[in-house]
Amino acid sequence: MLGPEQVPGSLEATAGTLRRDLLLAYRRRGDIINPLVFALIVVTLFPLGIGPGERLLAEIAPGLVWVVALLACLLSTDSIFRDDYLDGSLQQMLLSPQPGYFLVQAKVVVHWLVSGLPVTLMAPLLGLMLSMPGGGYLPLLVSLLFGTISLSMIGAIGAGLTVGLKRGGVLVALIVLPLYIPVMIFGSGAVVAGCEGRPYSGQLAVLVALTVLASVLAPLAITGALRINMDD
Amino acid sequence: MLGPEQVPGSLEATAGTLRRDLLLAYRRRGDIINPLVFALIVVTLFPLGIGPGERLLAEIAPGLVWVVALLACLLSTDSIFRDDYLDGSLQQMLLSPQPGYFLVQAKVVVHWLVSGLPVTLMAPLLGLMLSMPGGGYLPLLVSLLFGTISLSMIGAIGAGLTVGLKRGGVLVALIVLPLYIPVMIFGSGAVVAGCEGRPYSGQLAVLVALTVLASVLAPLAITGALRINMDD
Amino acid sequence: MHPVRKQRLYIVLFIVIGASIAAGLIFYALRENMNLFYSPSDIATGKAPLDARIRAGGMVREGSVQRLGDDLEVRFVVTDYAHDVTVHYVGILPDLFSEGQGVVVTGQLVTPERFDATEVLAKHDEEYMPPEVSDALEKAGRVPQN
Amino acid sequence: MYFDSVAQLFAMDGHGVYVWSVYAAALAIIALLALTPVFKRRRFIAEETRVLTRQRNTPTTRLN
Amino acid sequence: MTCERDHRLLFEDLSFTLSAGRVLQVAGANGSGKTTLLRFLAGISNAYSGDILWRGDPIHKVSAHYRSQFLYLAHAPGVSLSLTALENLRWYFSLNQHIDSQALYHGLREVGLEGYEDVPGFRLSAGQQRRIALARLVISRAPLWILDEPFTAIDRGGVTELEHLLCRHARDGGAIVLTTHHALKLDMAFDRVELEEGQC
Amino acid sequence: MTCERDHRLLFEDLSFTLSAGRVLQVAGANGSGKTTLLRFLAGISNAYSGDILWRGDPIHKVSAHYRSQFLYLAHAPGVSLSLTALENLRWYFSLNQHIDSQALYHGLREVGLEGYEDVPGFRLSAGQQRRIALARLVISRAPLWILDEPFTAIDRGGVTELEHLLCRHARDGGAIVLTTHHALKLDMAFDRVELEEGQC
Amino acid sequence: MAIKWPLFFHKLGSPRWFYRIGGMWLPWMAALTSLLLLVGAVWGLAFAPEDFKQGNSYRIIYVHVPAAFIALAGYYVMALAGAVSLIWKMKVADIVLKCAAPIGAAMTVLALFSGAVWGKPTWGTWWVWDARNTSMLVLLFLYLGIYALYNSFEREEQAAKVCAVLALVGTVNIPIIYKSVDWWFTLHQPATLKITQASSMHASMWQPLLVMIAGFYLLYATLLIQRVRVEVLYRERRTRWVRDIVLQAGSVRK
Ligand code: HEM
Ligand SMILES: Nc1ncnc2c1ncn2[C@@H]1O[C@H](COP(=O)(O)OP(=O)(O)OP(=O)(O)O)[C@@H](O)[C@H]1O
Ligand SMILES: Nc1ncnc2c1ncn2[C@@H]1O[C@H](COP(=O)(O)OP(=O)(O)OP(=O)(O)O)[C@@H](O)[C@H]1O
Ligand SMILES: [Mg+2]
Ligand SMILES: [Mg+2]
Repeated sequence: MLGPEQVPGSLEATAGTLRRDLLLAYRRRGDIINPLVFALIVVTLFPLGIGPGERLLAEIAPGLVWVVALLACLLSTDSIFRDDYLDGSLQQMLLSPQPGYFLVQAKVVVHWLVSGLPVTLMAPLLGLMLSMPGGGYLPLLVSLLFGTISLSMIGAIGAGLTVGLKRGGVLVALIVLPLYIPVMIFGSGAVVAGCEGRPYSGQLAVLVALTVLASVLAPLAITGALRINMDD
Repeated sequence: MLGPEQVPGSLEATAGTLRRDLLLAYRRRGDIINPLVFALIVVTLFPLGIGPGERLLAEIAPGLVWVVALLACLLSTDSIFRDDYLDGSLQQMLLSPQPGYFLVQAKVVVHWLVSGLPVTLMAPLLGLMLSMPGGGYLPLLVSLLFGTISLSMIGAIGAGLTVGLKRGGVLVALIVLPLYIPVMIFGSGAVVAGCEGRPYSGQLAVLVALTVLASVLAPLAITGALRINMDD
Repeated sequence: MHPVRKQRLYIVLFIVIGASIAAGLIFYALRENMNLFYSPSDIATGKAPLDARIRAGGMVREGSVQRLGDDLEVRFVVTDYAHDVTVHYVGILPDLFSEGQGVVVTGQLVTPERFDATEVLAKHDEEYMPPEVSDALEKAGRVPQN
Repeated sequence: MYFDSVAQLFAMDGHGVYVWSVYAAALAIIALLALTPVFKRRRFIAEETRVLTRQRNTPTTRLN
Repeated sequence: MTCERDHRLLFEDLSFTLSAGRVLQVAGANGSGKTTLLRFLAGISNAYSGDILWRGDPIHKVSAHYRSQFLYLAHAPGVSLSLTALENLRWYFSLNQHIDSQALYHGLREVGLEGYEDVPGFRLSAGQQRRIALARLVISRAPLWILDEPFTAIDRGGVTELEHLLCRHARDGGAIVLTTHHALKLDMAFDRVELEEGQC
Repeated sequence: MTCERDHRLLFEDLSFTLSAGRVLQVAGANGSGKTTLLRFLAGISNAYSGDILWRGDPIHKVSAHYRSQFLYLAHAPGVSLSLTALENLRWYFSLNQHIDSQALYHGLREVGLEGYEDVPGFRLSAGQQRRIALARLVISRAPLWILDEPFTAIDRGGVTELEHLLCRHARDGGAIVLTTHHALKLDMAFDRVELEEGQC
Repeated sequence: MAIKWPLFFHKLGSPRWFYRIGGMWLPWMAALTSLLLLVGAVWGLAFAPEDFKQGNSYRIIYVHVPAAFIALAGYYVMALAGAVSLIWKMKVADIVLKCAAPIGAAMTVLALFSGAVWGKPTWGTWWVWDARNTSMLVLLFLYLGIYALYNSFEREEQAAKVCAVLALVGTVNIPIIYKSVDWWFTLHQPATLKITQASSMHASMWQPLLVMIAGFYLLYATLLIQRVRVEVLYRERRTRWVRDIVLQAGSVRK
């Protein structure tokens, strides 16, 4: 019989999972550019679709950048758990004596590092392309930094719920977008306020609060969803 | 030895494939609403992100509806061949003595029926939600009807190129969006013209021409892409 | 401690800490004015920024609507019965727009007294009564809204 | 009745289209909601009847 | 009828000929290249040097004709789990051979799926799913069978039946190439090519 | 050490007990419910009525503890093909057991993957990929092994070695439940539960 | 479970019991519902006076408000059923969760449609992005999400559990969404029917409204029970008692 002292602690297990997922992300480092290029292309589509008027573009810029960032994250979210599900790693993870909570959190954090963070760093460029007013850049960066974290967390719930299904793609979007809405309202609200020179610390505070809440609560839902899906 | 008279003709094979794919689509009929709801939700995101001003929304409406329709099609495109690839059906299809051209075309047509067509039919509602001017609705319907066909055809090229990859999603978007651009320019151009009361038959004619071209040429590219991917 | 209990304790600790941080932040945010919506009193007391896209709302003061020239320019006073602000608007007014009725206007404040609207929406309040009752009330000297 | 005539009831001073279309939609939606389970039940009975008939006529399958 | 194949260099001068009425087992340890070889034979991959000849012609020259002559069963057998057994077969044969409906039912009966004809694939066990693909062997009239681990997930009884089926096909003048880790027991003589690990 | 399991009603009053030092083969035709039973034992699915007891307690009551006591090998074995053999094992044991690095190399050597430690999984053949998962058996000290078709895709030599490994584990006081369609040959007595098709 | 639940709670979990009791209640409920809706509609359409400001268009209120109430309440019914199903693994709760989604979605559509039609004469536009409208639209998306998710699973037990999780997550989100849109833009009128104060609506107008609201609540319960009963038959089709029902209803030939 195996005594409890032979089982690694939660910290060690989380570190192991973090290391593994970072390694996987590194092996697929080409994937990092995918959401970036997607965001770039969608931002280019808009001037083509609605006409190149600078005033109009500047007016919609804060909202547009946020919507695009959100869609870019969304598209990569659907596959957070897919590969691990298919090859059985997820099953092994959930059958291990470790609490799913922290392992899942580690996976989501890695996902954010390779999707949300790069998109955040590129956002000012998107703003520039749409001639966004100068006051909006700081709130854009900060709001996306936190906003993408909660998007990853919420998105992972959707990914967890649909991991057993073959065709997750659009379904995840459907499930998850309504849940994103508050995050987006406060995020883009801050940027709009910044563009117009109004104070935006209130919006940012709410955004950070939502992010913290999502980060501690979402893993519960994700773990539950994954356990349900394991029993197919 | 099997004589050539024992091998079914192309017509029969295409009909068989059409029947199979329609059957599959019917089994997953719930999936039809997915792109619809996705389009609805993304359209909802915009007023939330950029503010609820009716004037602004009406101004960006034609372009926005087109971009959203395009994204909705795009998201569902990635999985045209995915399942068939994974379960080996695609391999069997390409190893059969039939020309891939028509079989692939049948698959794309079915895909359009369950994604592009519903999105087209819902587009006027999207226009209404964004307070689009009345003159734009007819060109919106017609341009999307043809536009989504070419989107499916072009999207299938991307899906074919990436079918061997685990994480197609964003990559397909990446490959395919640049090819979509001409379609979108003429499509949304027609709608903008309609909204402003200008004639739009020129743009529509070009759009239909592009659609016809895509429909006859894309299957060649798709078949080629699939054959390359079979040899992984 | 039993390992399973320890794991649970960690999780609960994590959630409690997270929730308290969130609560603190929300508390802070509630003291900030995040509203895009300003009443005439807010505008009069200088809470609303100038030259930024904002929304304002209140009642259209009776007898304040003036049509300027023959194009679609109108001017009216929006009030919350404590302060007033004058709104300029060029365009077609909604059907239900009338004096004594609620409105929401979008636009920007040019000076603390003058609001240039790009959009005017008629807002309806929660009073419902038959016309006879309303007439009777009016005769008795009570204006049937607010 | 509040209205003087049926014609007035239908016209409602020009608001008739709005009001009546809402009531028609309500009726349609309620009818749809109420009738789908009725049809679904009928289909179920028909399907199961076929299954049971088949099982009756093939003695190898047992009916638990 | 003779089928010839030459295959060189990757497997360092591997060369063999398969004639009608013969069964050829490709054997070798894990990773010795069996699957790879079968993929070459089916024309899926051509990352080899040397020639694979079908009745004297290199297969890539007569590909459309060659494709009508063989049946290839891979690890992923081309069975859609959202369709029923019958629907799967119907589609397969609409591409490959004129077949009447009775033959489909017969095929499914032969592989022990009687009563499961209209059950969607995802409701079947691993072995039953695999049997849907095996039903093609019963029905098809293609002379050459290329089978990669056909016995995977099949139970003891199924294995014996499948072995009978292979013999019958060979006796009827067909040719078979297959890989398996299982000790093949046929009622007739069969050839073996052994791939060694170092070779690959 | 004893492990007990009772399992009822779905398999119509199936009930068995597995004690330390024993091997139990779950046998049965395709679709007889072997995989289903093993999933119940691993606590993945609980769509059964009846009880599965681990040392007297129902497994869902002591799940965290129970999960540290067994090793489950499913059809999809939890090997990521983008990682190397070593990386896969390192992650697995970071969740399950304290192990030193040497043990990992030793395990891979034992399953014939010496020299392949740092090759990404997708470059390996079907059998080699499967062997990565089997290396866990060599290394792990979990007393109970639940193995669903462990011999799949493994070549003749590998099968013999795996059989030795099973015997060794049982002799060391471990317990094993496994399914296989292959004729199991162990140097020791083992139990069999036969599932019949009608039962399920 | 260490806690002893009252007997009826266990019974409620039994599909067979639910089917029987539901069947007994259903005709009475259906009759009462029809009566209330008929009286309410005729009263509201033909007998209630017109509004001093909106004229006759306000009569839409008799559909709009009950539908909006039900749409919101329906989501909580669904989430509650989800919680019960996750915690106590009660079969009937699974089924209620499944059946509540389409009814709730339909009511949401009705509230949206009636609101949009009402908005045309009062606000001058079919649609504005105000807090109530937007959050109602999001509610529709949540319903549709549940519906789509449910239907993409092949196994019902799993579908129900997954949807239960989503419904619970959505419950957290509804107030957040409402609050976040609320500060953002409001055009929709505030509450007319108030619990604490007197209604700001004349008695001759709110009396039919109350009848309609009661009628819609009853309608919801009736439709839900009706659906659940049919679904119970499907779920329990392998059991003896369902086969007996089939034998009685259909004609099984020998
Ligand atoms: C598409 C547009 C609309 C939507 C989505 C909508 C939605 C709603 C919702 C969700 C409620 C219930 C609120 C609650 O339970 O607290 C409600 C109540 C109500 N709505 Fe609307 N509404 C719309 C348009 C309108 C319009 C144009 C009017 C009339 C001017 C109106 C009048 C009312 C009234 C009188 C109530 C009852 C308020 C109460 O007593 O709580 N609605 N609406
Ligand atoms: N995609 C690939 N890229 C590079 N090398 C590969 C690839 N696939 C397989 N190999 C290597 O080619 C060799 C042969 O692989 P193959 O799959 O043909 O083996 P196999 O004989 O079918 O083995 P098994 O019995 O395990 O199925 C192996 O050494 C493997 O490592
Ligand atoms: N998802 C499912 N839904 C419904 N029935 C299923 C499902 N999966 C399997 N079954 C049925 O359950 C029975 C047992 O399946 P299981 O996979 O346990 O069989 P098995 O003994 O492992 O067979 P094999 O040897 O083919 O792997 C089969 O009759 C199968 O048709
Ligand atoms: Mg192989
Ligand atoms: Mg099995």
